[in-house]
Amino acid sequence: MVTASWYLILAAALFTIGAVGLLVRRNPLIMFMCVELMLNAVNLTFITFGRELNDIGGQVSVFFVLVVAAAEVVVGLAIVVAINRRRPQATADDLSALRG
Amino acid sequence: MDGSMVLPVIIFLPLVGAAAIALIAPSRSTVLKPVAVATSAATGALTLWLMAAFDKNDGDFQFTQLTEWIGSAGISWHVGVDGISLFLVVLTGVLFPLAIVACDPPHDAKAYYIWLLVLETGCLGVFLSLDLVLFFLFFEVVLIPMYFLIGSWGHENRKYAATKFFLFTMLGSALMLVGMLTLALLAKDYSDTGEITFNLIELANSAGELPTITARWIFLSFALAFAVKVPIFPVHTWLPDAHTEAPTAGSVILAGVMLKLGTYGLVRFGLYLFPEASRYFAPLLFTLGVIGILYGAVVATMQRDLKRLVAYSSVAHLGFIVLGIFSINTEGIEGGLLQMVNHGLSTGALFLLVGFIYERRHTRQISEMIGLQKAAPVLAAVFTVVMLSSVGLPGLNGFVGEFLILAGAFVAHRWWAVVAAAGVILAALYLLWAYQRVFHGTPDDANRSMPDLNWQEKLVMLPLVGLIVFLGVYPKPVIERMEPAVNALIEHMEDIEGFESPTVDDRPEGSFEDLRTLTDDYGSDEGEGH
Amino acid sequence: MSTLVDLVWLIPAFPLAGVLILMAMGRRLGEPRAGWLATAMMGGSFIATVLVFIGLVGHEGDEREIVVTLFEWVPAGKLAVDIGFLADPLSITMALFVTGVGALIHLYSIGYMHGDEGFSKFFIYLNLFAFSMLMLVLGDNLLLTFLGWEGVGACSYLLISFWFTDEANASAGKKAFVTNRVGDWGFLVAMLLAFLTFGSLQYGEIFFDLEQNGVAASTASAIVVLLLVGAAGKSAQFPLHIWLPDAMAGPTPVSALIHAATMVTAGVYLLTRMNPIIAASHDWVPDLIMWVGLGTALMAATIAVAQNDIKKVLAYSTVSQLGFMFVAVGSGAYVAAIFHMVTHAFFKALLFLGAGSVIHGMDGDQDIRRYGGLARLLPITSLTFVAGWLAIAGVPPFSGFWSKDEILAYAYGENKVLWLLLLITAILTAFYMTRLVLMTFFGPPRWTDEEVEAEADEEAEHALPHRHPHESPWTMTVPLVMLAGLAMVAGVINLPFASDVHFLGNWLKPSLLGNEGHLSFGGGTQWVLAIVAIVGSLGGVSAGAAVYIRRRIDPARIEHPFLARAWRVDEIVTNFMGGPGRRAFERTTQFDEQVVDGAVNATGTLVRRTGTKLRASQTGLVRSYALGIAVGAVALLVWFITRAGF
Amino acid sequence: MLSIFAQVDIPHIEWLPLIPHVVMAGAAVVLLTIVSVAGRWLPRWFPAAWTVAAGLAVLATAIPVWIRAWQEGPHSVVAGSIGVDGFSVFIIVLLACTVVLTALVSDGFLQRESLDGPAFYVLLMLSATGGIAMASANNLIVLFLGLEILSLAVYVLVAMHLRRAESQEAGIKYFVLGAFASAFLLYGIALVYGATGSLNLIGIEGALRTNDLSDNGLLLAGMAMLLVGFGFKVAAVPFHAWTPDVYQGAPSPVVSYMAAGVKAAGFAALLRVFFAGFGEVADEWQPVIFGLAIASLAVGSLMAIVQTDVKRILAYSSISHAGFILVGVQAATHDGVASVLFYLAAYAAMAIGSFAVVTVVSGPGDEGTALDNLRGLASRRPLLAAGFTVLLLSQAGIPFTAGFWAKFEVITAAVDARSFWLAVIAMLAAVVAAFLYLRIVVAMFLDAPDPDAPRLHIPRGPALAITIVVLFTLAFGIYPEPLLSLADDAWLNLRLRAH
Amino acid sequence: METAVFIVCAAIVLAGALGVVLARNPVHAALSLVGTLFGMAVLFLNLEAHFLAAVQIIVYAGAIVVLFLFVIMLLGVDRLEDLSVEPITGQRALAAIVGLGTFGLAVAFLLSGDIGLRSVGILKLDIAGTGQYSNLRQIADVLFTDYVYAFEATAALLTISVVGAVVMSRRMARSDEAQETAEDD
Repeated sequence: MVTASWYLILAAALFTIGAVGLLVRRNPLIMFMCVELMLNAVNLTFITFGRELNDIGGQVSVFFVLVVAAAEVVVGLAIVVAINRRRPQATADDLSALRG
Repeated sequence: MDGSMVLPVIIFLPLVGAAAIALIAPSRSTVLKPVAVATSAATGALTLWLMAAFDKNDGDFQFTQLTEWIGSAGISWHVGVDGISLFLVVLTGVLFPLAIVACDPPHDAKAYYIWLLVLETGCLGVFLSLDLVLFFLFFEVVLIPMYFLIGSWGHENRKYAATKFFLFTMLGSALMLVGMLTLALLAKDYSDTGEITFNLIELANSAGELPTITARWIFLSFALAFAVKVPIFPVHTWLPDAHTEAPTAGSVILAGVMLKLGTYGLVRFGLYLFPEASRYFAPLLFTLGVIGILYGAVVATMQRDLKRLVAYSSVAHLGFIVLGIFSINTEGIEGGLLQMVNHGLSTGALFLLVGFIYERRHTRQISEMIGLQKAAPVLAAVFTVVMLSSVGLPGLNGFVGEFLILAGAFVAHRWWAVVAAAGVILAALYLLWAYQRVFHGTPDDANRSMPDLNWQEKLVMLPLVGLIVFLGVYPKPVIERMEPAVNALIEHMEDIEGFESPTVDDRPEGSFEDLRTLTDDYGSDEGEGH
Repeated sequence: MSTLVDLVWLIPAFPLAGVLILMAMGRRLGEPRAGWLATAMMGGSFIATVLVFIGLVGHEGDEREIVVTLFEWVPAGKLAVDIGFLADPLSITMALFVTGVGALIHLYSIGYMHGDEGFSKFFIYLNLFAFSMLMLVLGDNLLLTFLGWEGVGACSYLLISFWFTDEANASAGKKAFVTNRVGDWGFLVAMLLAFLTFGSLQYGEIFFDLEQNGVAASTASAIVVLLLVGAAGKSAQFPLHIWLPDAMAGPTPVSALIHAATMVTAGVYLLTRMNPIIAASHDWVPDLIMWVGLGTALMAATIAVAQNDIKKVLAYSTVSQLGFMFVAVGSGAYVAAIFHMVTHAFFKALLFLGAGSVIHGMDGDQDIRRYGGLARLLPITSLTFVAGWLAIAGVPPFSGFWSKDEILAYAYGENKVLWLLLLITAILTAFYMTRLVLMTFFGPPRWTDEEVEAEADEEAEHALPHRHPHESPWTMTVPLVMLAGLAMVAGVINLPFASDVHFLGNWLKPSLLGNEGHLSFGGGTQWVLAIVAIVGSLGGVSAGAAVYIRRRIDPARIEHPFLARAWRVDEIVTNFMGGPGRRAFERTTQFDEQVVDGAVNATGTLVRRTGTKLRASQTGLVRSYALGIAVGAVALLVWFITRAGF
Repeated sequence: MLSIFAQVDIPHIEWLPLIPHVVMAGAAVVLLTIVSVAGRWLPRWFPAAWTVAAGLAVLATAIPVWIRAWQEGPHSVVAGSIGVDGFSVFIIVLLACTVVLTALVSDGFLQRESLDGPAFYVLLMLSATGGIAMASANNLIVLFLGLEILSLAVYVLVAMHLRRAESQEAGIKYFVLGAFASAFLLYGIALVYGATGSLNLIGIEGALRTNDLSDNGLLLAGMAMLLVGFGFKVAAVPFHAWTPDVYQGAPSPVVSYMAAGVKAAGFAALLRVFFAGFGEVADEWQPVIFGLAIASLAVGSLMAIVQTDVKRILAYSSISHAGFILVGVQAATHDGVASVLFYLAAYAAMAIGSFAVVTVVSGPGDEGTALDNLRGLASRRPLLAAGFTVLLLSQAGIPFTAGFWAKFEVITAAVDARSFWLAVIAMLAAVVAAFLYLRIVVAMFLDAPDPDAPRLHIPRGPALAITIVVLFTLAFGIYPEPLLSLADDAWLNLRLRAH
Repeated sequence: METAVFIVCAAIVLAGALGVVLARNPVHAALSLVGTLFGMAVLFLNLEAHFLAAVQIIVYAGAIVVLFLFVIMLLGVDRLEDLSVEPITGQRALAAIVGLGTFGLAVAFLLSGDIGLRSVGILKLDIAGTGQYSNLRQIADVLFTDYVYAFEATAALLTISVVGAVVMSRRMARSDEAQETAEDD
């Protein structure tokens, strides 16, 4: 029988992978994907807790998280598109004019 | 006029003047100075009226006005004057018009006069407020006008000096705010009402209840702020720069009035609020004071810049004042207060004279001046008088204060006074040497043609010299107005903390007549000489 | 009771009025009216003094201390000081000769300062000086005395550097003031101690308190020693005497008035005034005063032997004579001290004015090696000068003899060695004064002799080829004559023969409060001592004659460079000031610039540096920012894990 | 089917407290429709005017809510997901003012830069809606949504200056980091949910009150993650790195909104969750805030003094201001909250004003934001320089400006909570910070203007905005009582009446 | 049974996640993201969140990933990213530490804290859906009651994303865009 902890640890692992991915990848799109991974991890956590607490709140939260994720991606991609129009193939590291 | 309204009027009249000046059209720039002079002179007149109307037998605060200002924070508009602050107010009222009349700004006259008047309001506010926060507000806000005065109308190195002055003093007062709040919040717990208040008098009356250690810490936070303002060695180095770079009027006000904010604070918010702590730290402070006396004099001797020299002489003089204040007895404190006024007059006058010389010679370097007495005898004569007063020559104002300080200090801490007295020698050394180098000798071409004082400048110096002589010969009017307040302060300290203010024990009054009755047989046993 | 004594405030009021009037309109009055006004003021002051004197005589012998208070000066706490005058025999005696001699010197100055652009200013200063001096003398409390004390110091500063365009005069003035300040420090501290001990600064109250409650001998000693420091400063006693010779840079009347007759005697006056405290102090204290006096007297006398500047000679002789007075004070002979002070005032003023007249005649040359044979050309001057010479040399019946003899007598009573040394000093005095007189007025005139001039050129900056020495105007000679007269007869005010002709002694008694010392031996010894003294002074004179007329000994062997350079005291002091002293000052200044202010600026730069360092963290790379966030998150987690329970 | 709906009981919704939310969001949507329908017939000024009107409307509608909250005490509506209390109303009013002023500042700017006006205002108002939701959310999910609404809109606003590469760079940076941080925040919410079994602050507060969870790992981890999220929004060190870059890159009016509005909303949420929600376990999180405060104060002021770009300077100074506000948060007392509110109001005025000045000075292309561009401003535009000086002095905390009282209140709170050392450090940091404001003043007054500087054109909108904030700063600097008592009455707690 | 499913799905999820992080080609990354999402969906089923499982597939896999792919194609940013080099020094090392830290600490916390009080859940429902209400029904129920405000708020969220997309994709006038790009390169 799988206890909640298994799910939670899996979520933690996923979250970590996402975070690390965002730190190591330079392609903005992939960084976004990593954010998605983190959000998914959170979703898993929510749902696990929801079940443990026998509370629907967890699942409802996940619903909203999905919406947020969608909206975020749209905006993010729009920005990336705009940047690419000016600087094709720009990686995250290329955008470092502002510093100091 | 209604007694309780006079102080607010005094404080805000200059501000009104500043506003008026701000509204003057640029085209009519000729009226700027008259307006500025008029307002400051009116303020000065009011302060004189205040002195006249002041009840000299009352040691308590007079003309007080107390109205709630920020109730939720326990801050109130609370002003009042007593013997301790009275003459500083008068000094402020007198010096500002003179400083304004004395020298015209090279550019941006409008802003210049506005800042000066704002500064006057600030200084008066500091001396008159009886609410800690109110005091702090004024104490801090004076930085702004002085910053701009130095920064905009100063000499070569003005930006550095102005910034240094601003940050140094601000750093000092930063901790004072924390101390103030701590004090008020702790006092709230002890007070019966449970209301927070920053009312100086209430806080002072509950001063006894503070835990000793806490009180000492808070005192330190206050003392630091004032020490920087005074300035006490070793936090004095902003002063030479600020004085040297400031325009003449700036230096005059800085030395004449603003340094007193610190010493005044030490009396009003050091001794009065923290009797125990100020006694506990007195040795530290008057030791620093004595160091300042000698140190300032020694460094002054070696200066090549005349203005800088005068600036360092201030360090020495204020060392005396600190010494007097922290000998915590009537003579010492009164001497300190008196010396505040004296220093304001003499050093103010010195800076004016140096300014006059600068306007003529466009240099402050002692090495570039020689034999000015030949070229400008009147200037030299005035300089001599002021210098001798600064040296502490009896019969001029400087001496009385200095002697009182030494008397008080000697009673309290003998050896410090003995050392401090040596400062008198050094004072003579650096000033006379400077005088010799600048005024004596045969003038070269650069200096031979220097014009003497014009009528306007004479007009400015006249009251200063007059006061210098008058206070030297007849300081009684000042002292007798101070005395009740000072005694009240000492009694307050003794009540709160039950210590004996160090003083001379009473001796039987006696004179030659009594002496005769005592020794009626003297002279009878004379063995014949031959 | 007596109204006359109440006029005492008039005495200083006159010169003060003079000062104010001259300040207001001195320029307009111009020469010579300004001078006449000042002189008139001094005359008025003298008359007032005489009136007060008469009034005082009218009093009972032991009620001759009248205090006239004008107003409260410094009423602060326990310290209450009035502007009040003490009219008693001592102060009035002083006032008499201060105003008297002062008036004469004012008169003299009218002629002497003729044509000087600072004419009226000079008289302002002179009057101001007279005022301060009288405050010093008449003040009824230490603080007021101190006011006069510092006042005369300031005036001497102003007058010494009167011709300020010459750097030498300027620094001489400064030196005088600063050296005096060293002494004033002693006076100041003495006052503080007195205030602490007696709770007052008024003479009356101090003495009363002393009489009633007594005082610890140690305290009294401390006060006296500190006063001695002050007195030594003002009265040019070793080691603070260095300023007086330089002070000769001032105009000669100034030297006569301030640096011979009046100001320099203030120290003696002060000690005499405080005699009860001296009496109350340890025994070594008077001895100290005595030996200081003796040392100074002897040293100055030896130096005077080798000086070539006429005023320098007189200056050192003044120092030496003041030494005599200190010896007198130290040996309890206050009367003798005052007596000598008075006589000295007469003859030394006379000598200085004479010297001034000579200098005037020699167009400003002061080097006696270029004098000689002036007796013919300056008859009055030389005659009066001779009178002064005999007086100071101690030749009876001239005044100097009487006063010096009395001092010697007391010295003998105190200590034989002391007496012997003092006697030697007296002989030296006679010797160098003889030298001075001879070289100035007698012998061949050297002021036309080319070759001497050439040799003189080396040290004298200006050689004066053709001179026509001439007698001075009457305004200068009249004072000379009057002073000469006084110098001759002044001895009569205190003749030793019987106590009832011991006028000054009896007169001063009330002021001395019974602390006057008494001779421990009979009249016989006194006669012997007197004779020895006479012999000694005559011997000195003849020795001088032997050397400087008959040339028995080469003067050069006597005028040893070490003496010429004043025992090098001055040099040592100067070297110290210019050397270690100055270096210490410079070090302190560097310390201020580099350490104290350096710390401030260092803080500033430190803050700035930190900022710049931190700035490197702002790489502009989004991923490193993200890393920062992640690290922060981990940090917070770490903190919280410490709070979690396991 | 009917039966089903019969069993679903739609909660009774009390509308009054929601009106400000609705007005703000509605105004945005309506504006959007209007411009898309009748865009070309509208005058240029219309969107700005509309936004100002909307903001004022929100202000107006907030008043009854305040009264309600005052009469009935703090309570919550919409099934406990929206809190109605003075605190939220205060923030709502603040946000509304921010919107109004930002609209004024942007007027003229958008024309100058020829940017898409209507969209700008729409996003501005929507973002403000999100802020309002954050400020009044009693439910963590609502709070999260509010935060996302706020942020997404701002991401776009930051990046929308398509002619400036910096603008887009700032946008992408802000977006990536924001998404990253909000992921942490969300994880935190999940963990807190797990620990307390509730997403509702009331429930959470109740749970913490009734049983001791102070060492529950989930709760603690949750708090840590939440702090990461909030720390990012309020730009607290070490989550601050985005601030200078974004402030420099973003269009200046947007920065004034971010500095004033976004920060305010962030702190509102922070206080709501931690003070109101986690008040019981304050001992656990106070030290963390302490640390964040010190770090922000130090880093903010130290790095600011070495900058040469005014926007960057102000960005770093905003970091140190965040540190100051955290000092008030750290007190975790009612006074602390009041002081934070006061500080937020005062700071909003200074920030908007300062960036308005930058907007005006920076000139075409929003390029001239270097310190040199301010040289001699006093002689070119005396009044502008004077106003800016007032705002800068207020930031430095000089007496007789609102900024002084802000610091005063915060320090008072800290001292009252016996955090003396924090107070001392804060004051020292203030001195360091003062230096950088002086630098700007020096540039304006003590430096000579460069002769070929273009003549400055000050549009009406910014002029009005600057005037307003300067007057505000001075007025409340001289007599802060009204604002103080307002902040004092803005109770934040969750002792609720059921609705 | 559940255990087996969990293990398998966990494996898929992690594999996919690692794929996202490690794939050099964005397209591959997107595809492996899909894998993760599918695995996640199954886990949702495991946790009796049937509705969400469905939404997960539709919204995420169906919409979001497709969006990603569109953008990748649109921009042609399918250029391979060289993962062998890390321009920022220490980035990876620190990232690794952070990763381990986060994970380790998270695990520690998860194990230290017991999942809180089942008593204070706002809404007591039998979420297993065995009763009369289906999981979907329950969600809907809560959505329109307790979370109605949040539900409405999402409207604003979506509006923003639309407006934002429009604003960002608005093209500048040809001319200045050309010169912009010119001066950029």
